[in-house]
Amino acid sequence: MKKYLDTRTIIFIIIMAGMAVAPFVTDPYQLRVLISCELNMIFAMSLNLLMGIGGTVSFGHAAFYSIGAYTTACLWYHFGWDYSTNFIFVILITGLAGLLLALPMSRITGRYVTIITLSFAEIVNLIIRNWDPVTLGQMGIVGIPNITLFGYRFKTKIQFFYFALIFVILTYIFLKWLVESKLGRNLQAMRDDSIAAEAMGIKLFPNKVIVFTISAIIAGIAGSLYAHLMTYVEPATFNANLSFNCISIVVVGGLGNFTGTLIGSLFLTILPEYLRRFEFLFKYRMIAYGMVLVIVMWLNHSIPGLKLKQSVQKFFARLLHRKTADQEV
Amino acid sequence: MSLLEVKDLTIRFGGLVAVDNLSFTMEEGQVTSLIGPNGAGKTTVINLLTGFYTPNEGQVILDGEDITGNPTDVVVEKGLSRTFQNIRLFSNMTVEDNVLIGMQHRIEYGSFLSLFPNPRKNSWEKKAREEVGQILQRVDLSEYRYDRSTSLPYGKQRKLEIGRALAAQPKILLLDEPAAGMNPVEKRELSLFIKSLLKDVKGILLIEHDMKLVMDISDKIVVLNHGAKICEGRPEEVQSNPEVIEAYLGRKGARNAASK
Amino acid sequence: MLLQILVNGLSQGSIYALTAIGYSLIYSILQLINMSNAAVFLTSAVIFYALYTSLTGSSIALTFILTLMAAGMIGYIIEIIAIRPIREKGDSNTYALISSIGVKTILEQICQGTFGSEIKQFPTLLDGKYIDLFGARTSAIQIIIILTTLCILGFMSWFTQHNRVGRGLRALSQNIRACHLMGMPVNTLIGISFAVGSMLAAVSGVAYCMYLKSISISVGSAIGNKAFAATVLGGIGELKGAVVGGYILAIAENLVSGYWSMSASNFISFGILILVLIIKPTGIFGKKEQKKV
Amino acid sequence: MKKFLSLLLISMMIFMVAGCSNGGNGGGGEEKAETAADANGDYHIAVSLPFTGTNASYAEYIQMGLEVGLKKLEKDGWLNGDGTGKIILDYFDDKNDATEGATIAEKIVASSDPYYLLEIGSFASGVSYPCATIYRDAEVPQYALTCSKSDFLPTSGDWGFSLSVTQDTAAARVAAYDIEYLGKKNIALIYSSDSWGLETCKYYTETAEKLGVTLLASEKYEDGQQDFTSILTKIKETNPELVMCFCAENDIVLIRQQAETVGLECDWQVSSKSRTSNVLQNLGDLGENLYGVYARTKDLKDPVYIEYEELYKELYAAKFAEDNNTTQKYADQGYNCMLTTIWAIKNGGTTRQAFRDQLATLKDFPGVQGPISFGPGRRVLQTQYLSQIVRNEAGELKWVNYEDILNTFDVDAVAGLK
Repeated sequence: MKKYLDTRTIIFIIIMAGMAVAPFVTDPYQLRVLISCELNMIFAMSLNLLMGIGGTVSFGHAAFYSIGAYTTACLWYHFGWDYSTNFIFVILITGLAGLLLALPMSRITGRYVTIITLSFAEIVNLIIRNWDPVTLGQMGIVGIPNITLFGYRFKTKIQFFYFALIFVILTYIFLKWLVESKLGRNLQAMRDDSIAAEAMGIKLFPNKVIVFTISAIIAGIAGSLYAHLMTYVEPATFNANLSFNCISIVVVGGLGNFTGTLIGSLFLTILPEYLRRFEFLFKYRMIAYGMVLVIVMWLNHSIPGLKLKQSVQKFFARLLHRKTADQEV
Repeated sequence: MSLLEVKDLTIRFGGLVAVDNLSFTMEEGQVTSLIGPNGAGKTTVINLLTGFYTPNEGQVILDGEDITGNPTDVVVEKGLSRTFQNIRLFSNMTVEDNVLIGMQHRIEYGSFLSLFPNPRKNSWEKKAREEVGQILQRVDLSEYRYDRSTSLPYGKQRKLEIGRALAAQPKILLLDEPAAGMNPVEKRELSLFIKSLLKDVKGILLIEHDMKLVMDISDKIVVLNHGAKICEGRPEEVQSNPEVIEAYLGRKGARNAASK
Repeated sequence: MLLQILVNGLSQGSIYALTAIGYSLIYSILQLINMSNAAVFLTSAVIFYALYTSLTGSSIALTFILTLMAAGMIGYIIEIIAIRPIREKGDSNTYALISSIGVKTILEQICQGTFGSEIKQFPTLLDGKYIDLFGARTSAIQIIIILTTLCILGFMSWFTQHNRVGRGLRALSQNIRACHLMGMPVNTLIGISFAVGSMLAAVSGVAYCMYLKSISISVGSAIGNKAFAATVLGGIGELKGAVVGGYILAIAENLVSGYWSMSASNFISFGILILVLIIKPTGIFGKKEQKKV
Repeated sequence: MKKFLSLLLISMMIFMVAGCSNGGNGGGGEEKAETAADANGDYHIAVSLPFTGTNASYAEYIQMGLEVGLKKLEKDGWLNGDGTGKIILDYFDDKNDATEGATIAEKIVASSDPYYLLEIGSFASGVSYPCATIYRDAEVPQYALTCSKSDFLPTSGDWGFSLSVTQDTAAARVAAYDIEYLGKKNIALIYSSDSWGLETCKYYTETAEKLGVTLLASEKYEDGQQDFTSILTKIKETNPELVMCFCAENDIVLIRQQAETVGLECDWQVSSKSRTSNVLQNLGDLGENLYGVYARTKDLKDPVYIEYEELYKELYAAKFAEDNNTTQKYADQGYNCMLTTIWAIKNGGTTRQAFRDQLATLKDFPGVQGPISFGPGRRVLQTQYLSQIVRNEAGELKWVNYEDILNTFDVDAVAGLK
């Protein structure tokens, strides 16, 4: 029987409901923080697809984020297209970039994959920095307008919030379909034991290319939303820290657990903002952030991964009189 | 026309000849065993059959079709599925998902259709899950369906691996030392189980060290030593063959056994 | 001009090599990319500066030794706090990786907080003396750096071959569980490997600041990535690979920025890295892992 | 134990989301209060600077300048002269990061208790830019005192202010000084690859071409770069008379020292950004005859300066002594910013709109760097003099301004700015 309402989906619904209500109870500052959470959610989910499901630890995921942001910014700057056409190009170009990064993967396995992604991100950043005629290099692109979709302009932050929230929900559902499909299972099999997977008839390279491309596209979409949110992009913001923050969100949320990624994004985006209000932490805010990372790694390496004990699971099972198991996919 | 024909299969790693033009055949409805002392090249033969290694010379013909040198995924589609000497289950996946991976090449919807719900995908997923139910019934692991595969006890993990191989509905099921680490009671149960598997597949190629189990259930035995075949035939013939004894017990041992 | 570039390349390569050995050492044992190594590079330079200006006044040698000890301690403490709890739970390296990123953030922010972001003068050896090496003008400190790196490489190869602890580290890199069974003090040995890695990073940090004759908090950022690339280029896990990788990278960079442009030189270093990895995935000296079934 | 920890963490997180509100009630302070003062008549001003990250030292200097300005106000009995009407500064750290800066801007704009009269903006233009649209839409004055990007003011609608001369004017003047006044024809250029470096390099090259000089080499370097030997070796090949550096002060020190190692002998010119006591100190003898550009009239008899230096010594004696008795350049700008803000509030700028209108009318305001006035489009009209590190009779190296230069050499005309 199909497990429609396992614990993860329930928590997802709770979080989304909370977020949907948020604009009415928060002031613009908190709303801005939540928008950053949304972008981090989409970005982290794309990395979780690559790391948690695809088994590739990527150090350079910010590369796709920056490609998405810069595609939107450059297309608007040079041609002035609205979001609908830009969106298609974002998908095309980031997908292509994902494909490009996947090509060396046919010959390389294990630790070296991480190193290739790091170098890829450095090269992408250098291209953006120095390709002045197109990306205006270090000058940055200014005055990116609000998102206009088929004539309708998303003027206020609240409209932008809901626009981004739709993307968060769509991404989550899309990834849920993907994980519970043949492709999703094959990817997880490749992650757990590539030799056994190959023995079961799974073609490793084509699947790797697909997971890289999809993950790149979703990260690119998050990047394009970022460009419209900030109205200004410059290469300096897409540095290595962006990738490391995203890895931390994914790992803190639990590898392969998309609901966990949502919780991880909320936790690691709100934490620095929350620490801002402590006076004594003024200059050492980021030290507290570093300590939290280390502590969470002690605590069985993720919050949701702390295995909501059977009792919680049983509670939902009794509530819905269905048999649910500790579905730790 | 035999189910599987192997004609003078050879592979060299640098100077070392791991398999020295090995030829044998497998008939339908039979359990064929491949035995030999450690380092005789049994696992290398499996890797050659399943396409992990490509042979330098020789041919492998499965049910009349030449599959020499085909990559692993093609070999599986052609009908040759395997288990591993040290269990290689997908650790972070449930029992159900492990079996689903076994049958993944028979689920006919591609990656593109996986990306969104559509009738074809839903129907195939439903059919696949029903089939998983039957297979788990067959290897009596039904109550573990949603448990993580590595949380199962050792014997049951072995059965799951066989179940996963069965899910591919192969023509030939290749078992790589299924009885390793089992106590006599489990071995007894396993040999009955393997016998019963002949109903599901056309032939079983068994690689095993436990002579009692091999002699008990094999219809045909091929003996390997240093990569070359030294004997092929019914269990009784193989048992009395002096070369086989010598290969296992060494020359001195062979003489003591003969004198007894 | 070419000779000048080669000499610059050699001295810069030595800096990369020293830090790269640290990365390689820890990777060969734990298959862990120790991100906090670059932060130790910066922290030891800051400690040297603090000690030099406050406590030990004039003698560079004494300050250097104190800094090395401090760096060794930091390395050991990092292992105990950030890596050991995770390693002992048998979790995958990704989690140890994240906690090493946490440590990196902590160390960098502490240096930033205490040192401030102004540039400050850094003591150097034999300042102002230049040797004319076949027309290439090389400062004494460059020669010293190159020599120290070669000595350290010699020491490290002796250390891992003949010294008891060094052999222990090499055994660890083969198979940790076997070492457990042999009754070796695995935890202390891994702690020592972190300490040695940190000391190497300290040497290269202080040497680099002496070469620049000044210190600022952004000194570690560029070096961290490049040293990491050098480790991989030479074949991760191989000590001599780290050194050769470092030199190749540095010379290539200097050649490109000499004849073309500096921003292009960053292209080159990462471009070479990807090219080598595609052609020979395990790097120049790396052994090809056999695909075992 | 683990279950307890997980519940603790999750509950902490929910508490944090609520805790983020720090008193701001829903809907934010959009309503137009007739005065920005709070209950007891004090005015709140938000300051967003990069207290951590690469430009942290500049942030500290600006903070020092602002605090000295507050000290002066306190001495004059605060705004109303009788001890009431204080100004309270709230500092925010934006880590020199655009995303962080924008989040802080939203926080400042939305906060109604404390209600901020204005925001003293971030150091780097890369951070002030995304905030400009936020402040423009919320109609909050943004005083980005060090933002020198030419198109910052138009982007910020009419709510942005800056105290530094825009890059196009500054770069053109330096080129005029180098080529016409100093008569250097063979010039090489080193510039940092951030937006400031790129723009100043562009204008400098344009003006040089206008004056008939083509640059021998112009080398760009990535930020975080420490080893300039390869660039300097290349420039040495072109044997220039003068090397112009558009770089931060840390980089100038490295470049000048490494030029010594590479054996590059020529004159050196730096922009106003790195004409600082820090460079003077770090370079020591190497710094001799280093040219710089500066807007400051170091007229020790100027009462405004004397009062400023006293208060500066009172608050930061150690730092003052450390910089061999000169105040930090960015602290001066912070002080000017504070003085102009106080002047605007005292002359009726008690609400955001009134403050903006009042500040825009700034004319010949006696600042520490000489008279400051906002020309059309609020661009800062300020003269800039050539200056140089010269050894005085006592043998000490000091920054010296050639102030009489403007009597004989009309730099703006030469640079084609008139």
